[in-house]
Amino acid sequence: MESVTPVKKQPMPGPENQEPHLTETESISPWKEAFWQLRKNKLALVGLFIIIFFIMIAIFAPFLTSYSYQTLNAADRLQGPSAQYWFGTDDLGRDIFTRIVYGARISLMVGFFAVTGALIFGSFLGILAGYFGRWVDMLISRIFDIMLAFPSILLAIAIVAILGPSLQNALIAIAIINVPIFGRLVRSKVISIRQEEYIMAAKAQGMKNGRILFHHVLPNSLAPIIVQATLGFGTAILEAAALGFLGLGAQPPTPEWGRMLSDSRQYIQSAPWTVLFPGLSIMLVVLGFNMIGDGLRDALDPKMKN
Amino acid sequence: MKKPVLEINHLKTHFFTDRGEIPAVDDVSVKIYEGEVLGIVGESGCGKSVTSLSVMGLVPDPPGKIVGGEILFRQQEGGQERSENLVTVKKKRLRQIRGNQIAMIFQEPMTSLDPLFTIGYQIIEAVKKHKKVTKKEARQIAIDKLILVGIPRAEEIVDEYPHQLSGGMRQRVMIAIAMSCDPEVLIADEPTTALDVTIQAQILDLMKKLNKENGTAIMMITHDLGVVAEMCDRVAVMYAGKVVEEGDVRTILKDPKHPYTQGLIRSLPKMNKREERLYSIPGNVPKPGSIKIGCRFAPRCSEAFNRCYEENPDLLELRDGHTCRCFLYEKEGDLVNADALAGS
Amino acid sequence: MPTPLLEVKGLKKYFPVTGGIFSRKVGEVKAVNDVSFEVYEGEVLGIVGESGCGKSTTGKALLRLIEPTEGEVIFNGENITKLDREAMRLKRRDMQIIFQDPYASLNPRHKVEKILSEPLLIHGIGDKEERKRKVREILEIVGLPGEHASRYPHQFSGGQRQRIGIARALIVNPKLIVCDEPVSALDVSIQSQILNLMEDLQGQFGLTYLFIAHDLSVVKHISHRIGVMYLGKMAELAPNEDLYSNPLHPYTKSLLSAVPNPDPDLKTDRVILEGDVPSPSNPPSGCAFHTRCPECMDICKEVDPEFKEFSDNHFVACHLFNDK
Amino acid sequence: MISYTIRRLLMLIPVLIGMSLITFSIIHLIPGNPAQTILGEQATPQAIEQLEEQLGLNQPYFVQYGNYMMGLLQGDLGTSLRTKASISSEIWPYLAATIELTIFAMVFAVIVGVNAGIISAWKQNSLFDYTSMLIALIGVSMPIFWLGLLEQWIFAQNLGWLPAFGRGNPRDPVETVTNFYLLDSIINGRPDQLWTSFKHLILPGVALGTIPMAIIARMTRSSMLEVLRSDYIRTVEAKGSHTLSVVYRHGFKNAVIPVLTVVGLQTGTLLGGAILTETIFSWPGVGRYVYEAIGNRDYPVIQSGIIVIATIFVFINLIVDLLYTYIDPRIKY
Amino acid sequence: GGNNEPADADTNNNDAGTNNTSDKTNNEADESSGENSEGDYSLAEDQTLIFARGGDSVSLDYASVTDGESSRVTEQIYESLLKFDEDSFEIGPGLAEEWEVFDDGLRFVFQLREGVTFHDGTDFNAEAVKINFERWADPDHEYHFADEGYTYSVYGTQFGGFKGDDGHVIEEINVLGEHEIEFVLNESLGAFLQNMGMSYFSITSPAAFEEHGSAINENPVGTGPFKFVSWSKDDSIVLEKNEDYWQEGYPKLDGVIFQVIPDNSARLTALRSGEIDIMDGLNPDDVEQIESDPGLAIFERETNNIGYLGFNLDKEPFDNADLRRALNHAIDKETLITVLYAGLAEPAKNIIPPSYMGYNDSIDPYAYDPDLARELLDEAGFGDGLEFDLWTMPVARPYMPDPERAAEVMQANLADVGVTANIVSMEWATYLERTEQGEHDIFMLGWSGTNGDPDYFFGNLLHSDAIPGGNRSFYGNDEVDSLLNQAKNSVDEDERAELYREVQEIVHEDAPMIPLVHSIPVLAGSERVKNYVPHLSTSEPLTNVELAE
Ligand SMILES: Nc1ncnc2c1ncn2[C@@H]1O[C@H](COP(=O)(O)OP(=O)(O)OP(=O)(O)O)[C@@H](O)[C@H]1O
Ligand SMILES: Nc1ncnc2c1ncn2[C@@H]1O[C@H](COP(=O)(O)OP(=O)(O)OP(=O)(O)O)[C@@H](O)[C@H]1O
Ligand SMILES: [Mg+2]
Ligand SMILES: [Mg+2]
Repeated sequence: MESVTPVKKQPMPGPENQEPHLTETESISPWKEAFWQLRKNKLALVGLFIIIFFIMIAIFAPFLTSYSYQTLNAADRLQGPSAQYWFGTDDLGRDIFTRIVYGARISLMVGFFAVTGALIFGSFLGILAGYFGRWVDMLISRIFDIMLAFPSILLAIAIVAILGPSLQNALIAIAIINVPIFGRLVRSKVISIRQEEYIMAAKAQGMKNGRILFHHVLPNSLAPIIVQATLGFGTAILEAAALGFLGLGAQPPTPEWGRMLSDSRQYIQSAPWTVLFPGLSIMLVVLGFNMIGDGLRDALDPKMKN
Repeated sequence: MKKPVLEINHLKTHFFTDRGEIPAVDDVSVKIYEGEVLGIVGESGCGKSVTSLSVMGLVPDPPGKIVGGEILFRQQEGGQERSENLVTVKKKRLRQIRGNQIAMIFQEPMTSLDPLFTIGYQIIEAVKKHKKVTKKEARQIAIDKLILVGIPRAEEIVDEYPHQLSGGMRQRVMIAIAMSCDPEVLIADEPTTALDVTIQAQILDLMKKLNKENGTAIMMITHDLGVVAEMCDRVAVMYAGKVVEEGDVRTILKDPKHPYTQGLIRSLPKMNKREERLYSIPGNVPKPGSIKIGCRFAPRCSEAFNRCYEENPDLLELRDGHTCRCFLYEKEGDLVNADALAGS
Repeated sequence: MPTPLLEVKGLKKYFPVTGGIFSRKVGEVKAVNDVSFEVYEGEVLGIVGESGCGKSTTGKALLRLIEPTEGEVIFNGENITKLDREAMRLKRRDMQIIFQDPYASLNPRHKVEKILSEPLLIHGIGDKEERKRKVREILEIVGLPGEHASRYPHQFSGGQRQRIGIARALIVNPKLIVCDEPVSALDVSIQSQILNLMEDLQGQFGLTYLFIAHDLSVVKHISHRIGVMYLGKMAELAPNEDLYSNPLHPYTKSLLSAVPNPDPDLKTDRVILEGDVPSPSNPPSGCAFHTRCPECMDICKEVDPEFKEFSDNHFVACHLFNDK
Repeated sequence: MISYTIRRLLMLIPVLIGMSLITFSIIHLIPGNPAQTILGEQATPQAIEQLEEQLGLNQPYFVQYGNYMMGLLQGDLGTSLRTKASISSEIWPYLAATIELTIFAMVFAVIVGVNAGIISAWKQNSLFDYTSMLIALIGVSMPIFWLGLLEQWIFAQNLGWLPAFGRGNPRDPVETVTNFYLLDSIINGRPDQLWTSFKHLILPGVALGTIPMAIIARMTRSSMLEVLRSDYIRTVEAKGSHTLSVVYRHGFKNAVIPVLTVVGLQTGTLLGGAILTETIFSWPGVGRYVYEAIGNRDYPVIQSGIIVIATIFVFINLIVDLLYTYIDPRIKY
Repeated sequence: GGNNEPADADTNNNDAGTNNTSDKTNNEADESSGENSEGDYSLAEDQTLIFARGGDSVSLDYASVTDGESSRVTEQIYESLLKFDEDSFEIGPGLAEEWEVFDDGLRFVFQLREGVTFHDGTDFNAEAVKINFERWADPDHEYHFADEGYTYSVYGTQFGGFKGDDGHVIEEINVLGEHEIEFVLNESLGAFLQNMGMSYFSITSPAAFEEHGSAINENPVGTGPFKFVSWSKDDSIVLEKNEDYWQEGYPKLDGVIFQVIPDNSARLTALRSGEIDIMDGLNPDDVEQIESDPGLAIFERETNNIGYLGFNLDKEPFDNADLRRALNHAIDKETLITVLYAGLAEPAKNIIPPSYMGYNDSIDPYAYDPDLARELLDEAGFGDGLEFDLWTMPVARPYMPDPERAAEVMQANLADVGVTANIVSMEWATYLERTEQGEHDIFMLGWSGTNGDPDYFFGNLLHSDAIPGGNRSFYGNDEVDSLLNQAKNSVDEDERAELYREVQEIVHEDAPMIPLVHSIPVLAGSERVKNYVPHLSTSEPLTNVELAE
């Protein structure tokens, strides 16, 4: 690559250098600032609304419906949406609305645990690679390369095949395939932030490496990680649904949306509602997370804006 | 007397951001006469670039918009003088003018050239847009212009990419592009700020030469009073979106009237003598729009009195061609008749 | 003659240029190539030079923020290039740095309070209360209201930030401060405020500055002695007045003449240099300046001139003056 | 450039070895015995044991790995445990089917995505911008299997506009030469079959291409916005150039690199994501081939399938990297 | 069948199946053939039939694989010495025109049909039959292809092992003439002739072995009504009419294409739009719709399987027969049939299909009675609940179209009687392996018949010799074992039937499993398809089929 001659910096005009209008003594943390930005972002608010909506649904599931998500009722098989069954019934005569409502718990849980798992392991490896460099970096980066060269869904399928199909194992598989994504992000963030002048400044004050890492490098890498984690929620939910669709995720009668889709596939002609609602729910939740993620990205990282 | 080729009258360019309306350029009037070099100086963020972009019709929209004033471009056409208002003229016509009769060079030579196209292509692009020439002729023009701006090995450099050139060379290429259609006005937005002093000297030298030899009028934007002294015939000093003082270069540098101009000049460390302590203007440059009423310099001004905080001072004509925006001179100078200016 | 506070001997810093997929070393950028000078207690040594000539690298290498490739740095009689990490870390209390970019050198996620008290914490100075007090104190000293301690960097203007940067360097009571273009990024009207502040502080705390800048008038204003660098080497080093009134090296001469002067009455004849600064990864043979030198001789193309004392305290590296 | 390519190819070796090792280990960790699956629930233990022995499954697993790798070095992908067919010859039609679908999906994604992205950036904050970005946002949130089902339901079953399954009309099978049906119909001089094959590609292609399309649109837009704000675009505008030239020639050319990267990465996702699409649209592709092999514990097929997919993926990214150098003169190796 | 009835008078043991069913099927067959000859429809121009199915064939070397999808194709290409009746397991002449049994079932002589050629033009003769049987039996045979991983497990199962094994019954095969061949057994085998009718023991051209070697699985050469043309994996197999077929005027079709469409609903769409003619694996819920569609028809296959819920008798508490019986009352088979099979299944009380010889119809099934079940549970000591894992297979089987759904239904049934069943699913391979090893509590599985012989069910599912193996309930009852042994070696039909009936009574009492259903697989097809009669054994030759306009 070319060697770029250093260019003298003039403070750039533009929004990022703009001081917010504030009273003299008020202290505005970058997080607060981001929060303000977020509040102005309509899409992000809609996303937030969707997610809060689903969280509420998940929490209050038992109060929202008088049906059980697993008791079958052969007499009322494949009923269309009606006042009695808002979203209709499935081939076992179970109320789809009830199953969707309980399914929200599963999807949100999957997103949460898969992302948390991937985040913890990915960050750990990413920090190791980014901070120690050399062969540690080499080794970890190659492992990430290899993992990323696999089509992720295949890898997930293989992992579930080893562990056996269950919601918990699907979750583990999704966490594993997402580890390199977080790992790489954290690594590149750690490396790029290590180049920042304030890190040099911290070193110049005689700060120890560990302190630099935990007080300066990590807090500053947080923004993109938070964004990725939010978006990762959506991805994880989609992946879990895909595994469920292939029969490798949650086991019956768990009302997992992907699983509901695959179970009702064959009724798409005769009872399209059985397919419509679970898919719509997946899409909405994922959309919600993506909207928040986009909003957070804009709010947290002005340079990534748009 | 020379005629103005470009006349900016009461230009107002505002940015509409989510933090509110920012009057980046607030009622700016300047004229550029044929063949002269007009300097526009001011500190960062005072609206120099936005003024020049307004002339070119390149203010990023959104969020920017010209909300008032006019920009008159005059040219001789078959003995007839023709005047067009660039603010209201059709987009298509504007594209015909810019790059052809009014050209512009920018501050950052490192980023102002498209890295993916050869130098030659980027010059030819400008030539072909405005002149009916064959490919071969265009290429020859490109080479000629490169020679004009003093690029060695012009024949080879035409086919090279920007990254193969140093900053100084790139700025020369930028000038070559700007000069490719022999414009009447060249707007140079801090053309040397990013360059080293030795390279800056080369570029300033070149621009002077172009001004002298081709008679191109130059609007030279800079924050360096040294460059102004070196290059310009007349200067306008801007502060927070307004022109605070304007006049010929000697007057402004030797006998500035506005407290801001005075402070600015006094605060510069001098090469020729060594003073113990520098003069300094207290406080910070205000963000545009943050001061709504009164003189924008008042909070930093050592001479400020109550009125300065309450009223907006008007531009006063002190002497022939020397104007200043300050209440201190109300008795000395006459109020510049703005309408008369606009009508001329 | 007093013993120097800082002595730099034959400092070199070569950056490896890596290429290819296996990141092999394919060359070197000789950013600093054999630089020697001394800084005396209470003095301001200015270093000027064009972009990329190695000023910052020199400053950072002598603080061992970048490990020097070669050479010795003797601070207060102690060779700090030999110190182990922990010892060096503790040494940093005495040697501080101020950076050019007031936007990049402050951690955007820390309050000023934290930024300023951290150096104290690291070096175990004071308890919590005392640190808090000290932070307020230093803020007042650099001309900021004490209550601004609770703000974040992005809530300040460029000049104010640079004041915070200075405060951070100052708070541990260092002996030496390397100032790496502290005013280059600032507006003219702010620049003089900071220069004044720095001068005041120097007197007040008996500081020694290594003042790096590319603006000759600024360096002239603040320095006692000035070194001129070109392509990783020291071309000329002389006391302030001496350098400006009697520049020896052709590069110094042209550099001085190239600075545009805001006084329209002082139009000097210019020596406009041809061409650009060569790349430090592939410096010219012999004298690095010979490619642009108006007074180039045959010997310049082959032999690298020695950096020698030409007259009292006036050092120069040029064949024109080598015979004497 | 050539030496760079060679170096990159050499670099692939450890990645591929690592991948094969991981694959091999993973699939041997999967409980369940291929002999058992091959023979089904009605097999006797003796039969299973005998088959195991014949398939060499009772050898230590590193011996099996060694044998497999030895074969691989000689360009032999091994033999399917289940069908006894040589994988090297068996895999091509599957691969061709997947590649054809992937290319179609990618072409769809790129054409729609890139143009939507460019126009959105150009007309930032316009109605077009808002709608297309909302669509893109929905696109990235879409479970593709659901999209596939809906497409099938609407366009194939209810409206009957497009075929719901397969690659061509079973009554009039394409005579295979390359196994790329579009290409084969051209070679055979059969425009009617070309049209049929094309129609079969539409639904699965759109389902598969939707996510990359959305991602590309978003990426193009943001990359374009950044470029359109850059100094050199202002320079071009200052020359008085026409907007189209500014946007497409200078703008897009500069914005294309991150887009290319996404295209490269998404191709990998497509190759993998094809499993779902192929299942829904009965597309005889390599995703299904491997997926079924996992179910059958057909170790050599899983191994080879994954290695082939990953190799293609790695190669595509190599090509993308080489394309960078073609587009951007600053990048040299 | 229809033409050239064999002289089977001298072989007295061939009227398998109960009389009433065989009568019924004969009537139906007659009707359809009558329609055929009268021809009240005009033939379509294009006589290529497209048969769509959910999965592809594994191999076209029929003997080396056991999946139904493979034999569906090889049935068209290959023929065996004997042939099952069109709609039952009754055997008749195939490539052998006549056969005789000697020495109490220890020696069989077949008179082969003359003038039959393989698709490659070579003659079919006794030598070819010998080579085929020897190739399966002898692992060292040059065409056994052991090195390529070929095994012929069905041969091993049906004939007691391979050459050199203790139980291997075929002692020697002698070519008595160009078209006469003799099989000598070392032990009588009740099902020997039935076996000869299985498509697994069809005859391949020896010249093809010579030519294709182990690639014979992709280059089938037989004597059947259709010739192999091409195979694109997981997509389609194309067959064309064998113009030289020995049965004059047959086949009627010009060609058959077996098209793979894994998705049930896509397959149905394809049928509706006329892209295919017949489809397998119909979702039972769609039957009603199809029946109301004038252009479409339903084809029912006679049931030939059992789906059951097995207990692991080696594990507590399932060693408790009272508990097992109690749970037998808890499962609502009718609901299961409505929900999962849309009525296309019969509730099961025995493990063999009702049409089989020896089916004990006098067994009184455990009625669905939750109250009784609860009561019995209480008596057995499980009044305050019971919790276990209910294992279910992950893939659809012929006897169980949606096992996970079925598990859900049963889970609900069990919950009604206060029993908590946790559904456990795992991959098919793992499932089979782990159930064989007895890791399960309760599991779901089934069995399909191949040659119509009851021993194939009883011997594999309930004999203690089948542990580990098909007997995943770990049921071991000495009395049952000895009854089964007797029945297996007897060649007397009536005696065998009596023995099996006895077994069923004991098993009913012991209740090692809950027999669930005998499913009736259905196919859907276009009305244009004429003379298509699905066979019990999951596949049938399409010799008589033709397409109407
Ligand atoms: N795209 C924009 N969006 C919002 N505000 C803008 C934008 N561009 C410029 N401004 C505002 O206009 C003001 C004037 O900017 P301008 O670029 O003209 O300053 P300048 O005098 O050229 O400064 P510099 O010396 O830094 O180039 C800035 O303070 C800024 O706040
Ligand atoms: N980390 C690095 N890796 C490689 N080369 C470097 C590195 N840091 C600096 N250089 C190179 O070393 C040379 C000297 O750089 P340095 O930053 O010291 O210059 P400078 O005189 O401070 O310039 P400026 O006035 O632009 O700050 C330059 O050519 C630069 O490209
Ligand atoms: Mg500007
Ligand atoms: Mg520097």
